[in-house]
Amino acid sequence: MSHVATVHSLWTISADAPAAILAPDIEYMQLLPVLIVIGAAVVGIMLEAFLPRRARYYAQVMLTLVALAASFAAVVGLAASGHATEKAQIAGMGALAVDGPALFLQGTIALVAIVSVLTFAERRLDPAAHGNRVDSFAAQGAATPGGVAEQQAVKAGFTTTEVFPILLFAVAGMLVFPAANDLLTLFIALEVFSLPLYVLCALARRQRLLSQEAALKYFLLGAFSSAFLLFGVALLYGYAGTVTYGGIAEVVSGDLQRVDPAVAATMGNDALLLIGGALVIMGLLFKVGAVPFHMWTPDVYQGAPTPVTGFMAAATKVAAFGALLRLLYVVLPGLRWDWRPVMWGVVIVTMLVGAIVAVTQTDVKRLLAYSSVAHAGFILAGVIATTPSGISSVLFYLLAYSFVTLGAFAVVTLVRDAGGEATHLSKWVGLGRRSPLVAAVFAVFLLAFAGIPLTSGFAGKFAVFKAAAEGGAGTLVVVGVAASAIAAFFYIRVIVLMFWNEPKPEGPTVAVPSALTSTAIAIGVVVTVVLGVAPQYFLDLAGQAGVFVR
Amino acid sequence: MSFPLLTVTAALPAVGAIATAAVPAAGRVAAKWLALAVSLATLVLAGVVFARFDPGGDRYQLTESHAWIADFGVRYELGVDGIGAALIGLTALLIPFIVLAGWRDADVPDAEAGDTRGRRWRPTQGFFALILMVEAMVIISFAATDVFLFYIFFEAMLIPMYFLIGGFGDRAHASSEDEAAKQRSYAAVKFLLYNLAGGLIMLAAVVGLYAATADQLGEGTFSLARIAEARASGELELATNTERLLFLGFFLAFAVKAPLWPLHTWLPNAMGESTAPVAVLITAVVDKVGTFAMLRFCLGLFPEASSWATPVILVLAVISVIYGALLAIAQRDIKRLIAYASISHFGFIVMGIFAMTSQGQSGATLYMVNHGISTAALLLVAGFLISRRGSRLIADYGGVQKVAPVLAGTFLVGGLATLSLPGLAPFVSEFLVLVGTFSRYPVIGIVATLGIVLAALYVLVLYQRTMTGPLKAGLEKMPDLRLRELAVAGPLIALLLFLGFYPKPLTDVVNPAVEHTLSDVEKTDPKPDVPVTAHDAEAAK
Amino acid sequence: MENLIGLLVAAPLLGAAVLLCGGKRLDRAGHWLGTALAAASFVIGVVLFADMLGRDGEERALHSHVFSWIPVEGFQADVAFQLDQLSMTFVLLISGVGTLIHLYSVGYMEHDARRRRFFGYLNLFLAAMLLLVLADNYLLLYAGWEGVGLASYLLIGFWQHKPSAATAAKKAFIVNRVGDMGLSIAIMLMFTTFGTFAFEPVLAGAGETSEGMLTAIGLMLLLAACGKSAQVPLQSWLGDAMEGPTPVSALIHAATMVTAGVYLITRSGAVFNGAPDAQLVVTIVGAVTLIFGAIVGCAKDDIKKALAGSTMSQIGYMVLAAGLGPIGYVFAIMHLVTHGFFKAGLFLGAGSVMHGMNDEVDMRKYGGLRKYMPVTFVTFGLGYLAIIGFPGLSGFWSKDKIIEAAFAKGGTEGWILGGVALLGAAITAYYMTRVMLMTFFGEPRWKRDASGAVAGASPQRPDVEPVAENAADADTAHPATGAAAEPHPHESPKSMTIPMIVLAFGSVFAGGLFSLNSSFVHWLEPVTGHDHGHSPLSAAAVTSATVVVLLTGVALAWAQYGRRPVPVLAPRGSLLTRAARRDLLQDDFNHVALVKPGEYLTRGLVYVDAKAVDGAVNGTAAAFGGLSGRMRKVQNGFVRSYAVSMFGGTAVLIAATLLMRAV
Amino acid sequence: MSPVNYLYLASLLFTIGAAGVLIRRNSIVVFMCVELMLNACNLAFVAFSRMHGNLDGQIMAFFTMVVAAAEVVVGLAIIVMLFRSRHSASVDDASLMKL
Repeated sequence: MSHVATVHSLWTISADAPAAILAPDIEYMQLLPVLIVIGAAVVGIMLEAFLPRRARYYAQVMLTLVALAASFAAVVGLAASGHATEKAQIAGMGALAVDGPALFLQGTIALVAIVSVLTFAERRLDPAAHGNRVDSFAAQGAATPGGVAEQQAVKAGFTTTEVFPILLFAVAGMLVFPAANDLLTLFIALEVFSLPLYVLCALARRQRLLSQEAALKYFLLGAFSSAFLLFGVALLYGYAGTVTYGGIAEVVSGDLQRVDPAVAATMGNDALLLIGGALVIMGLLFKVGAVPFHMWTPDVYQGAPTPVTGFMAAATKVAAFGALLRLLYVVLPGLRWDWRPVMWGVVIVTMLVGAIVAVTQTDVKRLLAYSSVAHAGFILAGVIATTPSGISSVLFYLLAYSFVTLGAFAVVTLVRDAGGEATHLSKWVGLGRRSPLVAAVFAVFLLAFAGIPLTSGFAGKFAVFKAAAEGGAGTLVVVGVAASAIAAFFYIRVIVLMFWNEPKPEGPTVAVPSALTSTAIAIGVVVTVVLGVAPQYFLDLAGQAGVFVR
Repeated sequence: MSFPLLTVTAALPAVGAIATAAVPAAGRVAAKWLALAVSLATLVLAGVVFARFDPGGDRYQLTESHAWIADFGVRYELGVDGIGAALIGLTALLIPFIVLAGWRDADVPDAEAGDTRGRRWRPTQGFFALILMVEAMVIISFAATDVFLFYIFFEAMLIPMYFLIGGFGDRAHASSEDEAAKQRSYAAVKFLLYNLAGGLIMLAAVVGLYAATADQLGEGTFSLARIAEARASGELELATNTERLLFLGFFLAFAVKAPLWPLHTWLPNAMGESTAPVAVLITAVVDKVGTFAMLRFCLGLFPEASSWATPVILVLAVISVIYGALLAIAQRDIKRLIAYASISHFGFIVMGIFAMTSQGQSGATLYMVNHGISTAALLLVAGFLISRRGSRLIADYGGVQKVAPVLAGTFLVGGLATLSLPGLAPFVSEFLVLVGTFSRYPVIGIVATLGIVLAALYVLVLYQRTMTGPLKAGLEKMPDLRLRELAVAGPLIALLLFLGFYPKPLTDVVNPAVEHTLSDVEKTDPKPDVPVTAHDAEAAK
Repeated sequence: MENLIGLLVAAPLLGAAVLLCGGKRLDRAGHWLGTALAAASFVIGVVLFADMLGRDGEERALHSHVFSWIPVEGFQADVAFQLDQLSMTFVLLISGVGTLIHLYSVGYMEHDARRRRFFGYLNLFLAAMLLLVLADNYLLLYAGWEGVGLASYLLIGFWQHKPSAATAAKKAFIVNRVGDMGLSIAIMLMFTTFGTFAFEPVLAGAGETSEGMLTAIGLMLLLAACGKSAQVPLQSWLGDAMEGPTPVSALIHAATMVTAGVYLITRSGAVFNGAPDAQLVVTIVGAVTLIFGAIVGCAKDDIKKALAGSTMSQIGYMVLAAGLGPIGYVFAIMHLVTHGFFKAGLFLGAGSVMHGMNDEVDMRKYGGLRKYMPVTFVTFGLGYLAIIGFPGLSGFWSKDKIIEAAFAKGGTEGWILGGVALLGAAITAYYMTRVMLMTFFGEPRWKRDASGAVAGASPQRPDVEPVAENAADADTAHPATGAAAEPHPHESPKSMTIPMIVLAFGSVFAGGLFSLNSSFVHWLEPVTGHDHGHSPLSAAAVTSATVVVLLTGVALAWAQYGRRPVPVLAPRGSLLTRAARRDLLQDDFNHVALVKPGEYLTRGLVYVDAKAVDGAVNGTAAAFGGLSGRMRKVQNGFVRSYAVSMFGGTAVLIAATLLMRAV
Repeated sequence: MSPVNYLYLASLLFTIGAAGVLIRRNSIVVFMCVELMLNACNLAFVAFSRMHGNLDGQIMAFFTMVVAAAEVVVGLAIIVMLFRSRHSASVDDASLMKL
């Protein structure tokens, strides 16, 4: 009967005056990193609207870089003022967590974004069209490929400078994603960074058909997966009566302080919890590209404009793993014994499939895509260690991996032939003879991917394997080692054909990049080597950042 | 804080490598001289290390220890025991000869030198830079007393080796240049994948070791000293199965490197396809890291497991001895023949290590040094021969001694060293190994003794087919050894003779280290059945 | 005095080093330097000998510790010398004969462009051989042991451009290696048993260990001896070793190196005394070999090979004697010394003959040479009488004693061994007479230049092919001498004849000297020990028997080769003859029993290595490639199938989670 | 009528949507199926909200609608663009990249 009464109280206006709605107080300082980026994005749109076309490019690039730098500075400021550790807190009415992992990952994402912007802004690689320098984005996204409109756009020297604000929106979403502290924010953030990425994927200047196809696939599958995630959210809500991580965690672990009796009656159905949790995890696994939710990766990586691919491969992984970590460590630790075995399966399959399928790839970008799948497997091994060192190792791995990836894709943009980037491996034959430097740099990245000592890849791999072993997952270590051995094979293959096969006369040319891309690659190399030789400082950082607030 | 001698010794070639690589394309010759100078300077430093090492002193000397990666429990810890000192000496000693022998191996053919990519493409600089880089890494891994530090360089040295093998194969190939390139990259990839796979298995074991130490000591560590101490005080008690698994992880990696049958098949390809100096680098220097590591890490970290695995390992070793020799007899290619001979010799080394007797292990250590020198002598001279005819096939030679007696002579001495003739260094070590093995495992020892007959067979057959008999057509103009080549062969042979008659300087350094190792595994030499009074009297005085 | 011992070895070693590294500028004087150094060590030997005679029986042995060679925990190998009567005997023999042969070679190798190196090798040999006999422990002995092996390898193959020479050298070394294996195993056994391998402690302690162990050690030592001394079953290399220049055959393959086995057995007397079974085997080996060698010697037309066969058989005598234990040791050594003289003399004689005959070695192309080379004839003749044991000459004294000792062994063994020894004596007389007659008596068969025609005709005749081949090789051997020209037999130069004369004196008187109130016995007794077994036959009986059999042997040979002319082309001969010409099929046996199977084995292994060992790895790699190729098919480009996999994955995820909860 | 039935309905709709995505070829239809799934989620939210008697679920539903709208904007743009360049709306034609 009481049940009916409460329902009644929901929508019938009671006689007495409604309680005053007190306005929420937002900790703007703690949210600054995100706010800066969003603000800049909005400004960027304005610039598109009002600035003359010639001025836009420079304005946008400057704005974006400044905004991202500022955001990064804000992150550092917060971390420095202790928000990463003792002053870690929940902000924005429980929507966001400001704690170590969040700040660490936000910082990483900001940096990744900055480097990506450099590659986005590169205009030296493609030959100038009608005297206008062009970047790797379509003159006019809406124009049909090869159609009259496009030709006119090219002639007029249009460039899609919208990519910069779009990028900023995506970054904003990514900054929120790992910090999201309730399922609603999680979902919104997911969409906020996914939708811009769908658009970016479609904007390649060359091979637009592939680009558009990639966009379509990414969009459909992405929407599909987020629908699953959303349904999972719904079920979890149904289970716990709340969508805040803390609240759900309480229900899971069964210690309830502030639950009104009405909800208490209808919640706690474990089926909802398990299914809901599985669906949400699935949504995140899709983003990190874990098997069997990885199938979009090769196609999208291949079709998307290479700078975008680099950005996606690096930043999306960081954001998604951040969210996954928080979900597993904050919301579902009570369920460890339920999801861990399942995740074991996912980890093993991911590592092996990624490594094995990559062996026979013939396109650099697809190769890197599969390698990213394998790496997702390695990182997951650290994720499910469920030890503090597990968290820090994952954070470190993400930092290391994202810069290697950025660098690698940046190098890919340099190797070109008549049809734009020459991504087919047969075109890379003898690269080492034509331009040893570029080949050597790429070799460094490949070795880092392969986890050769003295590169960041090795430090990261050791960190996660160590965590896994401590977490009692020795089997995963062994499988991971086996997978690395298989993976080594195809990285080596690339090196072989770069260096020791005689270059073909119609081989590719290596475009001489402007300072932008050069900087991006240089940063990639430096980070790779530094994290490989002297990782201790960053390990400490990750170690301190390794505690979630709840 | 004393002067970091070991670090400097290892760093010098590394710096030299970078400097060499930086020499512009025009200054090829300068690069060569620079590399030679650096390698000689390193030799001097190594000499200092050897001199400063006091056989009577602590187990590890010239130690350095700095924090490095605390999170992984990794410290930058260096230190040499007698074995390490000897092998560092060997490495530093061989590199100058390798550089000198490879003087012309990486010259750009004039055809390429002219064209535009000659501008950026600087194989000569690369060749010598890579050699020096390998030297640096090898020295570090001989000096590392931290398992992780060792592992890092143990793995990292694969990369420069990989480029040396694949990038600079000898031009002496039967078929076309394309074919040669194929063979080369096959060999290089095989080398890398074999060793990388071994290394990754070891990585798993390294992680396991960390987990074990972290679990029992509170904080994970890789420091040999720390682990030994913890083991002694009983803090660290590895469960039997854990220890065995970890041991296997380590041993597999070393067995691939060393190479032990049946993990050996990468060696003939690698040595066959690479130039003679690089082949020497592989078999005389880099592979020694494997056997050295068995001695220091397998026995040092996992004594029980080592004794547990001994029987199997000994059988594999003796198989390598015989198998390698038999295959060497059947080879048609000079360098592959020497490669299989090396496999046979590595069998001896492993046998000596796991015989767990002081003779065996001292012998094994001497063997590493002597085999390095003798193989270098034989292989480098063979390289000179090959470079003259441009073929590796034994059948393409004959009667060389008529036109190039000095070449033939040095080749013969190298060969005799390989079949371990008394008076030349390898005899000492081989006999020690045999005695050491025999005194604990008579059957194994006797079977291995067959190896000395087979060795005579493959060496003398090689010499007969290439050097004696009527002169093969096309060799009439073959020049004898040039001055540079004599400068390579001469000292090596002198060294072989000296160490053959007076190995004392080496044994003095090695013996204490071996005693330490034996005490690690808690083994003592078997006592003779009849303690002869006269002998005891001798021992007394 | 002790310090002089080192010099014995050092002098020739220095010579070798200087001559081999010295380069061309030594070409002119090099051979004299080599000879001088050999002589030097002979002189030192004599000095030491005099000094040794100064002291009486027991204190004669000298020891000198030079430096510690391989010092390893529990394993102390020293470079230390021991000069006792036994070693002294060898020192004098080696350096003495060695010096003479150096001298001889000066003339013999006159025309050879690489004479300097030849002398280098000779000096190297002397050094190694002296090391062998002076070592005071088995490991150092082993060093000398292999050193002489090396020298013999280098000298047999001195004319490397002859494939036959190169092959012979290789064969000699490898067969010897088999023996060396025995020696090294013996040393290991000693080390494990006694914890040392120095003569003194080992021999002293021999009594304390089990007979089985002693037998094992003894047999291993015997294996070594067989290799070095060309005893059955490791005899096959000696015949081919004649490819070397004749002085080499004289010094290494007759006088000194091949007798090292006898030295080893005598030296290890204490071990063998403790192991009767081993001794029995030794005697059997000796007996078999002495017959074997004798038979081979009968069939060979190549003068050097005939002599080689006889060497084998004579060493058989020595080994037999050594196998008899204390009764025999002394006589073994005594025969060894006398044999050193006369066999060296015979070889030098043969060399001198060849020198005069354009290096023709086929005795069937000699004949009636006594007129042309009187000195050679006389010295050779004396050697001949000595070896067949003509009463009064060296061979008689030593061989007779051995036969006695054989009978003295007692029992059936004694009778058998004695009988064999006698039979051997008969055959010796036969084949040596044959050599003598074919070479120096009868019609000159070399007048018309038949060699070309004969050589041309011979290939159809497998049994004489080796002869023709050797003739051809010998021609190419000395570029200086014209190949098929008619030879002008002439006496050799002084440098060659003098050594022959000296050796002839040795082969006449040495035996008698030794036997004067059995001085040699007393000389060696302190080292080897000696006991006079009681022979079932009186000494006189044995002696007369010996004389009778040797006379019959001589008579037979005379009947066959003296009365009727010797055919230039060898008759087909009986089955045995043909077998004997092929060294009683030893090589054929080795070929079938060892070489062929070995080849199949190695070929098989090559296949295994490529297909199985390597194949396994490549197979794995290929397997992953195929797997990968199949798995990427799933990535079919259709977005809907991607969706399916996601959907299925989710389903599995959920199912698994629920399952986990259920269980 | 118990709100639980609405949950069953929601699940049914969700399943129908998912099935549609898997079997339909026309990209527009596929996309509509995705929207259907989202709406199923909304229904579930509202139903749960009703059961729990708090408003979170309904708020979620509003957000979902907004997101769905945004997805339509991006999605249709992409689909139309692809249609213009290929003159086909079939998702199976968009399979240039494979293996």
